Amino acid sequence: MASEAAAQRETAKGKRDGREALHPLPSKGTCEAVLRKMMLIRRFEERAGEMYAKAKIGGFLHLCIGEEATIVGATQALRDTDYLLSTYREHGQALARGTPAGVVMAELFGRVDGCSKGRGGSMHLFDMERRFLGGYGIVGGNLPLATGVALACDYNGTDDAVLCMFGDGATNQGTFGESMNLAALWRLPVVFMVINNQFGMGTALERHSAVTDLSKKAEGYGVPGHRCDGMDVLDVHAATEEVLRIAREDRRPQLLEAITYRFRGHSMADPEEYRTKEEVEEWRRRDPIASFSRRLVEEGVFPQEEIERFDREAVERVDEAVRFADASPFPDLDSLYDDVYVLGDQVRGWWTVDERSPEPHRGERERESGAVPHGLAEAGAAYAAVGDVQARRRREQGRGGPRAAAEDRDTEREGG
Amino acid sequence: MASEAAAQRETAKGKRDGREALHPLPSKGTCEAVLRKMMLIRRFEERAGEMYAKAKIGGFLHLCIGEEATIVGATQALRDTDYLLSTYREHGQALARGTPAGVVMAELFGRVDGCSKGRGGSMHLFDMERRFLGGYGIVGGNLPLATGVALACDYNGTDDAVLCMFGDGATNQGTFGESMNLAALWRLPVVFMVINNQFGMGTALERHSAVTDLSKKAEGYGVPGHRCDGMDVLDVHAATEEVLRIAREDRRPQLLEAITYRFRGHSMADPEEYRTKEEVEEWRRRDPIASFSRRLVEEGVFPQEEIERFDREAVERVDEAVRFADASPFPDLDSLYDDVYVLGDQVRGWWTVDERSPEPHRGERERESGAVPHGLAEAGAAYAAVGDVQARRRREQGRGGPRAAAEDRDTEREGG
Amino acid sequence: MPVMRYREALNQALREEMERDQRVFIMGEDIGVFQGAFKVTQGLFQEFGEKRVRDTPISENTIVGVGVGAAMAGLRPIVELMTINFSLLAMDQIVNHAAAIHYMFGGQAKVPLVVRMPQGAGHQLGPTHSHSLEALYLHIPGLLVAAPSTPADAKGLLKAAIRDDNPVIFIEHEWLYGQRGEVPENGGPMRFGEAVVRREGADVTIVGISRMAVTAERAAEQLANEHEVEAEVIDPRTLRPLDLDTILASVRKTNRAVIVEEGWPHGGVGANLAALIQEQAFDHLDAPVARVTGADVPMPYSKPLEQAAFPHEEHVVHAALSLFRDL
Amino acid sequence: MPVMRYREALNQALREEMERDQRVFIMGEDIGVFQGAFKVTQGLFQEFGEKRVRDTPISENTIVGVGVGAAMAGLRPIVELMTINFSLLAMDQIVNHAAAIHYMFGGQAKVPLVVRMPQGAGHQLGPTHSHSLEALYLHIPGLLVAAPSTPADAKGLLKAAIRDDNPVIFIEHEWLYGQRGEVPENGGPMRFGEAVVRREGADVTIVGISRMAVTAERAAEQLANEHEVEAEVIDPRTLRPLDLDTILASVRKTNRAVIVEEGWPHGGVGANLAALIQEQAFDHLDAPVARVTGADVPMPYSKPLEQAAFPHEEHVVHAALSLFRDL
Ligand SMILES: Cc1ncc(C[n+]2csc(CCOP(=O)(O)OP(=O)(O)O)c2C)c(N)n1
Ligand SMILES: Cc1ncc(C[n+]2csc(CCOP(=O)(O)OP(=O)(O)O)c2C)c(N)n1
Ligand SMILES: [Mg+2]
Ligand SMILES: [Mg+2]
Repeated sequence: MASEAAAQRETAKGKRDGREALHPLPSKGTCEAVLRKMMLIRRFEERAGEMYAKAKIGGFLHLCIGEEATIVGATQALRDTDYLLSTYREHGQALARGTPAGVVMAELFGRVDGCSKGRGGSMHLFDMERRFLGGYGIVGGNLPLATGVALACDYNGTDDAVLCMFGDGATNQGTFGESMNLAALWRLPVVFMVINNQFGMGTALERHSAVTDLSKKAEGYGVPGHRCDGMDVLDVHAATEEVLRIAREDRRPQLLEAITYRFRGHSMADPEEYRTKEEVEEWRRRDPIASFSRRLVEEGVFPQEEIERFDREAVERVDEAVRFADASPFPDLDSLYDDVYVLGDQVRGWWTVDERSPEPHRGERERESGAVPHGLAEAGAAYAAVGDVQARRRREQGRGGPRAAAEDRDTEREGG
Repeated sequence: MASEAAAQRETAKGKRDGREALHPLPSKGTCEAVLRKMMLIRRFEERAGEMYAKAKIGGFLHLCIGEEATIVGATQALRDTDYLLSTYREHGQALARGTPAGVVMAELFGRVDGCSKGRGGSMHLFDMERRFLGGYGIVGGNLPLATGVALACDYNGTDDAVLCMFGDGATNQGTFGESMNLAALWRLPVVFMVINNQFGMGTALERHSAVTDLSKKAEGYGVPGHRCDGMDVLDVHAATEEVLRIAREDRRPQLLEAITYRFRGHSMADPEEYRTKEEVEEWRRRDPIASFSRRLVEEGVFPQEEIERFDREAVERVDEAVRFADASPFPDLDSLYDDVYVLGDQVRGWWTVDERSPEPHRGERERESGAVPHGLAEAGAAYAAVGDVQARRRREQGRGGPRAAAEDRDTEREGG
Repeated sequence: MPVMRYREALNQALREEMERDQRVFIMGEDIGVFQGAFKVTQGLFQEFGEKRVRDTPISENTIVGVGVGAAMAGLRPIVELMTINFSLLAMDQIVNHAAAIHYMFGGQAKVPLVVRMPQGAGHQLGPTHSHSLEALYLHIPGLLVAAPSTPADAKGLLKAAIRDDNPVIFIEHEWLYGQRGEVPENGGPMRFGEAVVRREGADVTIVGISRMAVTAERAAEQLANEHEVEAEVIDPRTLRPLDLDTILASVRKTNRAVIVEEGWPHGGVGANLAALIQEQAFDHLDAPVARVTGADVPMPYSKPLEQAAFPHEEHVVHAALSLFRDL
Repeated sequence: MPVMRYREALNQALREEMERDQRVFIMGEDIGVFQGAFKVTQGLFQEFGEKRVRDTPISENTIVGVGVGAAMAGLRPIVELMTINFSLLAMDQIVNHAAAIHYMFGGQAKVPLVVRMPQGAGHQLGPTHSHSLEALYLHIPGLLVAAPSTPADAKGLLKAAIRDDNPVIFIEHEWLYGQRGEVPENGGPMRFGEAVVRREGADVTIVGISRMAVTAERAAEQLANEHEVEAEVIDPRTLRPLDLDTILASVRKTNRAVIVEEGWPHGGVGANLAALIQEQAFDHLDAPVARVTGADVPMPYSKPLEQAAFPHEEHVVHAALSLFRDL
């Protein structure tokens, strides 16, 4: 496992078109923008982890710490009119694409100002305006969607392209092969980017994929593969720019593998028994933010203090995001049935569909019909407080602060 | 299309391990066995087509005429204890594996002596005794099953292997990639054999698969590919023997592509508008039975008369099969609910599941409860005669014999 | 009014909607060069070309997913699946994606996708090609579900489906493809959620789903001619939304109801309607709501078995009469 | 009797059956080294090794299909899917293959496969991980369907499922995993098709499915304490086969019934049971069969919305009381 990963590290950069391992630095402005984005993501994720431990965030929480260079390097290569689709590990993608941190945090808190109005949560972020088309909880589910979006780009005669990100584990899903073949056959402008962080949940790459050079995995479908060093933001950027160009100009989909590592568990509940501390440490030494920062200092682009200021400002933005999220209310209970359907000629109100389901779920009618059903909805919603109260009590009983709260929840739910 | 196929023909044989294009003939006995099998399949399929036109056979009927060398060459390489799985185009596979022609024909007729008791029909043949594990109507559905059977072989510590056959169109299904990866990862003794007959229904290879060298399609999953000339029974046999050996001994799944062609439509209802008569003619000149026969005569193994005698005997066996099928009754109406479940501790009679469904489908109870439900079942079954009567009437009105009968049905159902 | 087959009516709807809106396109297996497994798309490839009539590889889950993605990005895709059994391969994209996307992203994305597919027994297609699975789809919030039984409804509802902004499961029937009926000349889209009373009667309400609407009408004639029972026959036409009002109004008049469906009994359409009717019209029922369903078996190939495994007029007549006998 | 959590009871059943029969093995995503997403398989990888506790790639349709194939060839596979929503990816192998094979090949092949998976809301897992889809599976002939609600039932029914020769859909519940209960020491397999009366009462019958059996019991206490209504609470435990006799016997006594399920209303378990009850006990009903179901929406993430979207005691109490009020 360690050796597989090490081998990958060594070949990732050298392999691609024999290009130099060390990319020249871009303009100072770009360096700053890129570094700040990575820092924002890092600080955001750290804080999200804390908020989860405080039970402000529920469900599964998948942090991308360690993968910031992959995310920022790749999204930086997109035009504003290009589309991006990702997985459930996508806070970084939304932030990199420009969704305000407060709006992302509000979604994690399940609040009405969240980017999915609190409906989707951490795994289902979305920002139509910025052409970030989600956020999907089904492993492999976003590949066909991205292929379809690319079809729309093509059909409409634009030169927009699509970037579809997914994990190493997702390459085993049937949609991988199906989408590759279809995109290649129809010559669609889509880049499939596999973020190879060495694990699908607790299963190491070589225990889930017969071929571990994932960049080769789609060759049999006519989709050429490329690799980049996912810990080097410039390498990721250069590689993504190149494959996007090919996809866009030659109308040939491309597969790009970024070799990276997630420093944290699969989700917050992961005890990480499937890998050694040493392995994690080894990768942490290649921290993409620290190493890029170091180079910027070494090459005299920014003094160390400036770098530290960027980081402080990232922390402040995250503070602000938490304040924003905290201030945002939970969605109104009466909105439960909103947006199940787009209203129009066929569905004139959701009740045309649901009208006769038994109480207490009468939707629109619930609003009209007044006190009883609304009271029942409130009785249900009141259960939302139960978990929080328990967690708070346990913390107050001094059973060990935030971590213990997360563990309490873990006894019910250790999944991912 | 034509050129793609031609290129394939040329490379198919030469490519494999640089072996000679022309294989030495095996023993006289083997030559006879192989030729007779191919002839039986050919004559059987021709007759099945006629029986379909006479409305003795219903549903979809997919003939394998043209693919006999592929089927016989490959199955000939199996041991008795090996397993075979195929698609809905599998009469030839069952016959090659030794299922009596009468039993196969009875299945096509929907009779109780059919190999699936009339339940499955043409698309769902099965012969447990001969380890022919079906006959599947879902394109791509049999790949995971075959992988599972191979897992059982491995789990039990036997050296049995599995041969899984499917079409070029099936390589686009998600199960293709999923099964390849899993079989390679777990080192299962399975050979995936793609019978590339140049079309998935009416869609030519290069219109459905971005990569048309299908032998390469699984390389990204760690399954090495091979090609053979599906019109040369000896080449198919040699190639299959070799890949089975690798799968069995080295515990590495293999992908084998046989380049062939179906001389008839996708199913009986196919008007074949997607290809030219010339293309079909060109391939027919490479008829696998005619060319093998020719070689046997040329090399003095059998005189022409002997070959003709084999063929006459094949026709006789098919005559006999039709007689057998005709003599077999339709399944008893009261058997409708048999074998929905294996009866045992949990299901003591199917009625424990279905007991309260409304009349007239009371299953076991139907038998007990006497005249009314049975009468209703008969009333339903009586509709079985309607189509036949109409077809017969139309034929009698001189609207053109058997073909017209098929066409009448086509107005209702042209699918495949 | 022109008379045409069900498949021709569908074909017209596709053609007219494609002419009307450039964003509308069709994709599916063998719908182009091959003209469709059941010839519903006949001629469209020639007329609209391969950009708008797209033959796909055999990859049901991805084909539907590509439709979802294209719909999210502003197109109006129609995906044809060859048979409803194959849609089981695409359940993930249909349920976890198409149906959920509008809701789970807080209303930002729309999925104006139509998934068309035929179902039904009667052609000896055996246990992997013959089922009636509408009950699986009517269960799912976020989907609209249509199951028209006449050429006119097929055309009008397909037009409505194509113009609607929600994902629509559009269920056709293999036996109905060849049936003829009148279709209004310049008919526009019809409305989902509007049942039709095919025949009026005061004695018993018979609700028929998909092909079984035809069987129900035939049974009603038999009931009238041979048993002096006047049945009211209702075809709900769409199952989501469902026009329960029309059904309830009829039951309040007749006090008896029979639901006829080709699908399996447990958790079928009939179960859903029986539950709703007894909930809403309990005091009007003189007998339990009866259901006539397909047999609880994978559809057998053999012709007599197959015919015995789905409902015919006789079964409906028997069920209707039993509602009188027992009281 | 030892007290243990539901997940521990499942774990014991797996261990004991694996010890008993060498042909039994487990496969699924992260069930081995990771010990299972919900820790049901904890320790089994260490105990039985990687031959019998097999981590798989993420390929739901193929994993289930491999299980079907292995079962046909004589093994007794248990496939764990991480969440019932993911089983939609495997619908083809479950319905078109596992359920049909014994029948369509004339009884020659058996498919002794167990597909285990959890369902249910309450942990804010949002609209792709939280649904209750038992209604989709109870519809399918050829499958057995279990949905145990206590540790003892979980153990006994899982053992029965593993020993049975039919494909079994074994539905667990994420919230139940952490619940404790008594489990008989050397308990053998239980029987499918045997409902249990969790609480006796003469006034109204409440049937609760999966987790909702617990909610139903709590509601019954509330009904007794606060409203002087004595509810009889029934947990059917398996949905295919279904022990309708026990339910009917109760309804004939109480003359009122409420079905409680977490899943969607249209075509749900409640609809199926309501249809069956009114068919078989029509003359015994003093009020329509009531259903309490999950909201007809993809499950929202936000905690108050989520809690409002599935039934709690209050909803059941309200529904039960409404059966008295209206008359
Ligand atoms: C269809 C499906 N199967 C299983 C899961 C459970 N699951 C969530 S994440 C995950 C691992 C995915 O690994 P990978 O694709 O490498 O992405 P990563 O989490 O490493 O970013 C699994 C198995 C799921 N969400 N969807
Ligand atoms: C899942 C599924 N999708 C579609 C079909 C309809 N269908 C039957 S055969 C066929 C073409 C298959 O082509 P190929 O795999 O090349 O096999 P061939 O028929 O040429 O032997 C199609 C699309 C099906 N049976 N199953
Ligand atoms: Mg990963
Ligand atoms: Mg083919």
